[in-house]
Amino acid sequence: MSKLVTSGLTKAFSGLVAVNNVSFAMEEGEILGIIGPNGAGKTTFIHLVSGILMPTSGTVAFKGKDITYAPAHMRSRMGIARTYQLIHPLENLKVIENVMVGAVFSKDKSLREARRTAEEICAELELDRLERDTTQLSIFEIKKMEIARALANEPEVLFLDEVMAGLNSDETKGMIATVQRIATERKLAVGVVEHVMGVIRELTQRVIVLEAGELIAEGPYETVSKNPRVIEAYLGGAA
Amino acid sequence: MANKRNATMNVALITAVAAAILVWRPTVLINGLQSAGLYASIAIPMGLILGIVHIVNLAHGEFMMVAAYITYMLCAATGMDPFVAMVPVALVTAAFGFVIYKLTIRQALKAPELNQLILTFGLAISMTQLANLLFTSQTRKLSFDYVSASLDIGDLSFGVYKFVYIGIALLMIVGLKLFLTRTTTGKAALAVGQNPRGAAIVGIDVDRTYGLVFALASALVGMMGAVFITSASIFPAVGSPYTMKSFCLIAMAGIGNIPGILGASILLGVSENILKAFRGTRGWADIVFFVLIITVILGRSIRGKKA
Amino acid sequence: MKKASAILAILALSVPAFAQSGNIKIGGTWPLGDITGKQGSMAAQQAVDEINAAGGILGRQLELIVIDDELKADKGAAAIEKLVTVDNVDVLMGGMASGVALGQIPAMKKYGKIVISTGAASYKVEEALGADANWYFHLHPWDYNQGASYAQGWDEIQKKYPAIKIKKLFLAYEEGAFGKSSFDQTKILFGEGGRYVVDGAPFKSAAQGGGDYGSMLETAKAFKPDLFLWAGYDADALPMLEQAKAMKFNPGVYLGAPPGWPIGFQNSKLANNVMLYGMWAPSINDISAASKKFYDGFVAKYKAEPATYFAPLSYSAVYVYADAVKLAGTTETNAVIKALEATKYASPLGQTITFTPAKIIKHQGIKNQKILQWQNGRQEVIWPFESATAKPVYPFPKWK
Amino acid sequence: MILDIKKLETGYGRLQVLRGIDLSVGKESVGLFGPNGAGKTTIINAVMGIVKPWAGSIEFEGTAIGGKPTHFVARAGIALVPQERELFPGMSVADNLELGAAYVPRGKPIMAQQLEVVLTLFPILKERYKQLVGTMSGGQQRMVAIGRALMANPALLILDEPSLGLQPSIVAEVFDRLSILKKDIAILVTEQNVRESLKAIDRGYVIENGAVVLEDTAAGLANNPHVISAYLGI
Amino acid sequence: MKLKTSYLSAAVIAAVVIAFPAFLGAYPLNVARSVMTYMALAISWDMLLRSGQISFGIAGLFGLGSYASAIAVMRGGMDPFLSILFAAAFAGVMAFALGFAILRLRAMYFSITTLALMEIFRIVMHNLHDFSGGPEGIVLSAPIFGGNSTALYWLCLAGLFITIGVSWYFEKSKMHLALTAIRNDETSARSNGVDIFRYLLVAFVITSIIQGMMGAIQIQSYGFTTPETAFDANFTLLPLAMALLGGIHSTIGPMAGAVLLGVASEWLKLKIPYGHLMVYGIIIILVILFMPQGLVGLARRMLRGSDKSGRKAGASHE
Repeated sequence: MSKLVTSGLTKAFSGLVAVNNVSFAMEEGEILGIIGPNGAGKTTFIHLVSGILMPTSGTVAFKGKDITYAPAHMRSRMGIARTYQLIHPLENLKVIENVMVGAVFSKDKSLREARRTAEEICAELELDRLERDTTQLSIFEIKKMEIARALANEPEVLFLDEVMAGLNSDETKGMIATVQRIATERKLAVGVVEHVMGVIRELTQRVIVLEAGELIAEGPYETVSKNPRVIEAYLGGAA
Repeated sequence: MANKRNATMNVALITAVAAAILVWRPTVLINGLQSAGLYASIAIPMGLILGIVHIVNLAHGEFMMVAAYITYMLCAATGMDPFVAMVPVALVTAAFGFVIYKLTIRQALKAPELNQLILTFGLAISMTQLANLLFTSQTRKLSFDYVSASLDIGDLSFGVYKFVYIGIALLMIVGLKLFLTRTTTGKAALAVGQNPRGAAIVGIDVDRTYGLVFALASALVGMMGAVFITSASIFPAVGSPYTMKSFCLIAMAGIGNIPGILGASILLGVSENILKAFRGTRGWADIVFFVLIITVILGRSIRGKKA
Repeated sequence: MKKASAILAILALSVPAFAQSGNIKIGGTWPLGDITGKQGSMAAQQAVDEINAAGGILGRQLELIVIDDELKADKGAAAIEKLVTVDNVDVLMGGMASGVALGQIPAMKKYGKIVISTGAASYKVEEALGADANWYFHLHPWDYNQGASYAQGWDEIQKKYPAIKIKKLFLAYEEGAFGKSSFDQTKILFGEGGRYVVDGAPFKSAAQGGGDYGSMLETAKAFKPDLFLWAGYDADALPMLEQAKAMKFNPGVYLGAPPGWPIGFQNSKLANNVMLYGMWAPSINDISAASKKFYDGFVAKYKAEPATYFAPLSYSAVYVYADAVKLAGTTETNAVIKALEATKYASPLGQTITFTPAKIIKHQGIKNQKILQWQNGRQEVIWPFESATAKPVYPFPKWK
Repeated sequence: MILDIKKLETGYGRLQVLRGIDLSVGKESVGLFGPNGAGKTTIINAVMGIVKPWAGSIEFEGTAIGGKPTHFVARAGIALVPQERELFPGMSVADNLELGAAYVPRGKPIMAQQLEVVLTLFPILKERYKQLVGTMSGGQQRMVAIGRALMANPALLILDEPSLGLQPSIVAEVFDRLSILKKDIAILVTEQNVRESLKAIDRGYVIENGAVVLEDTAAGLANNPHVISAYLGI
Repeated sequence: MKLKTSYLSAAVIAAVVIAFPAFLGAYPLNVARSVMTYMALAISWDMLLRSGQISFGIAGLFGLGSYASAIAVMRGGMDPFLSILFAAAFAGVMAFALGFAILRLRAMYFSITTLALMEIFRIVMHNLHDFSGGPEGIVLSAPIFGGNSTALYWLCLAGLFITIGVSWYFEKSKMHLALTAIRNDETSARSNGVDIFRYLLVAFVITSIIQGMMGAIQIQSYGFTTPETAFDANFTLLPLAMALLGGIHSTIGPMAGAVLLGVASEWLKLKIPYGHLMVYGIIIILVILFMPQGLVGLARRMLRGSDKSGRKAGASHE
């Protein structure tokens, strides 16, 4: 059974349709790329499946169960975790506490257990000096912290919204390896939004392409990237 | 289209309610409008500051109090009428407001809202207490014959002077509207209120604009303070009840909606006077205000959620 | 917390009794931010200075320590604690608001020091004191004393001046405790036996952010009272007159009972022949040497006119105590209480102060109020007749 | 040189973003490229006085403007079209455009003339002249933002991601307009849409991790495999 | 190890504070009571603030507690001590009911609504003459414990200890993570499983219980109240100012602020009988202008000053 299925998912903001009739499915263990030009509706789409926004129409199902209108915190408890495009560190919490939040509230762990979980995950992601303030972290570390927090939710489905943005090439390489490793080891279904196509090519088995809210193409990156509609969407005008 | 129809409906409804009240108890409408004028003309300058500088000035009423004392001294010394005195007084309070802005508020602009709030709370205490030291708590009042101007309609006699406050409120609304939409400085102020970063990008000096708006609002509240002493006694604590009232009226109207402040004031003034019209409910008149605020705010939040 | 204790300890030490032992110490609490308390405390200081200049009492100097009660019960209570335990005063004085007195009473009871109270009119204060508080000397009349004396006053005035006819009485009262208790007392004391028809309506005082009397005046006008009485604050005085005039509301007697009057009230054209309840006015200088002495001394010392009867009342409190100590020959509490019971002080209030039992407490000083009238810029006493300085002008002139 | 940046370092709070940028713009059109977070917008913010430089210098027409307040920089003759547009949503197109010139000495005297230029460039703005900007679509708002910047008659026009959130057809239009403009004004533009923007620029810099990694002419960049891989990975 | 010393010093301080009556007179105890009352209110206000919600309704719940306690004693003949618990529970139940409506509001709208509720409580007590004594208020037959300074001090101290304890629990438990996450970023909190409304409700109810309890302790200590004393706006504004001056989002900050302002006000009053309130106002202005992070922030900066964390001078961001 597919982990996450949407059908006809649509979101309109006072007239403007940001996500238009998107149907797709995500399977266990796969890394799915979600690409499209700026403003195509990728982030809105993730908001809809993670419960931050409620759709105008259409449905979302998680492991066969309809969760279209479940509140975000319930989805997180069920096993859908995500990071944000604009970094969202909880700046008044220490690094370790940031990660613990995921375990404490999604999995109802005690602080002690949550701390252990958080420490393990941070070690796995090579994030150290966990008693620091988040303001002392580099972008790379913040991104890792956000992934760690999402993993602390012990999700089955994970969405990563532009986690590579702002990283240098070495960091990007490391991050790609990390994402691949966690996806395999934890049998996760991972959805990745990225702008850098090299990353998408290397990381994903399959991509979906959104443009102006609509799903315009789906398939392995190599195929999709040759799709004329996609090239047009990216490069603008007849290339 | 739908909006227009709604607006027409609203106007019709309001007119009908007003007419019904007028027939039932004319004085309710008269007294309601008169107090509404006073509420609104004190609240509007605060609304200007809140809309553009985004500061809740807890010393707003105290600015008016200071203006009232200046007017009192000026009028008592020279025999000037407050309506004449309001011009020099407005200049003085504008300068006063500007200095207060430069010395205190400006420094706290980047601080969290709460710091600004407590800062202006400190200002309010200091100003009240300074007035208390200089003038004692004993009240002062000048008397003018025109304040008791009266009108007879049938058996009904009522004071008409306080309608002047509605006039002042309307003048302020129209004046501010013209200033903010017709002059470059006004447009710049509006722009700063809507997007300070965008304003700086086009070369508007945001800090100077804030100072200017503060001075302008202080001038307006100064004028109000000058006129206030015609019909009311003054004492050091006279301004403070108006601060909260103004703040709540602005919240009711929605920040940045200056004409709405008059609307909210009329709603409040008339509802208060409806309760005052009955013996048993007279003491409860104050509650109207707070119930109205909560209703409006909750209503807006529910509507906001639906949208 | 450690810091707190350290600072508290320093605080306790750093307020040394800056007194040479031997002084007779008077502890006073007044609301210093309010004109009543401010002038009350100043007048008390004036009395202390006068007595010291005349050689003091029993060869000892008087010393007045004043603490602001800020019109707050907890601050007032703390002030009592400090005056008694830190300053070791011999007597406590002052007071204005009943709310503060209620907060102070538990502390006062605990120490049993002599208290000469210049304020607190509410019967609730008397109830809280109870019958055992023999150390409590209350100069100010209780609210029911005031009500009764006004009822008596109007009875007598009508008898003496047959032209004055009062049957219907309307009381406009501010919404707070002061107005409410005035209304309750007036209703009881004027209403009994059907001598008067009493009605009333509350209004929000300008002092509390109100100042709109329209609906209240409307009710009053419809009632057509012979006597219109309002119990509010000085801030209400002129605006209410102005609105009454605008509404053409013209009662036979227009009477106000605020604790003080606004500066320059008499300059208003509307002020003439307004009546008022009170205890003292500068016009009493004409009939009382004590009043003149107090008045001249106050003006000379502070370059300001006493604006409230709390000034002569507080001034009297010091003299009452000084006289008692002189009589007792000691400051020992029981002896002074005995001496105070024998007080006969010709006060600047135009009457001699003695202590007699009230409803509950044993030592009540002044029991009556005065009825006065603004006449040509002066407050003239028109009742009680023995201290009258002028005849009443009746009726209140029609508005022009 | 119109704009001359030397060894610029800055960042936000404790986070250093720029690590020594050297960059200059003459009477030409210059592009800034690089992945998200590379520091393109931070360079612009430093020029505009929105962030203060930690080290290095910024000169505009020979005057040091590093650390000067934003309104000072704007009045000196640099107009910015920010990524977030930063318009006045509750005001009309007319007022937004007017404010673009009202406080800039170079723009104010020739306001009417500039308005003509802007309305010719974006005819849609003429149609919507009295409409509140907040009620317009993203693309139209982008045009207002560009128009507002042009009203200042700037010596240097900076555009931060001008095609962001725009339909491809409109993007093409915007770049058409830009290539007209560059005849008169120096332009500094950051853009993800490399191919379109390469048509409109003379020269470009590629920024990565707060430093300039490549500088070349438009033609040079267009044929540079590094640029292509960074964006499309093709 | 470090934890142990801090436990130990807390215990020592607590012991000293409990023993105060042994070596302090009635007056310092009285001042201390006032400081402690404000301190508890300041801490409780801060506890809700940690979620980002700014309440202007402290005086409302304080007054509600006062009245609940006074009326329970006067009309229901309840034991005064028990009435304090009753009042606390009553405030909690009210907060629970109100919370469903108002905890959906944010920022200024939440603040104004709490303020309006406070005024509504006051007006109700003012007008229900027969039930609440109206404007003249309620006078109890005697203060609790016969007005014994030491007992009253301990009672107030107990209230404060409870407050500090709960606040400390808030700092050390899941509440800390939940409230801070909500304050920093509601969206992120939601997608990490935080049920925002539930935690806000818990915080609102608990802080209301504390405020109601302190109100009840206040009325029982003085033996009387009126609408104007119980719902005095100062019970809202001073705790706010204290927390801010001390440093928000902590237990220690509001405590420091309460000591600073509480002691300053008393000291000024004795030094400057006429005009002390003006100086008080100026102190508030100066502290806000020159110590925007409060005393705790200042202390932290001074401690940090010794080990500069290697940032360039230019890094100081506005």
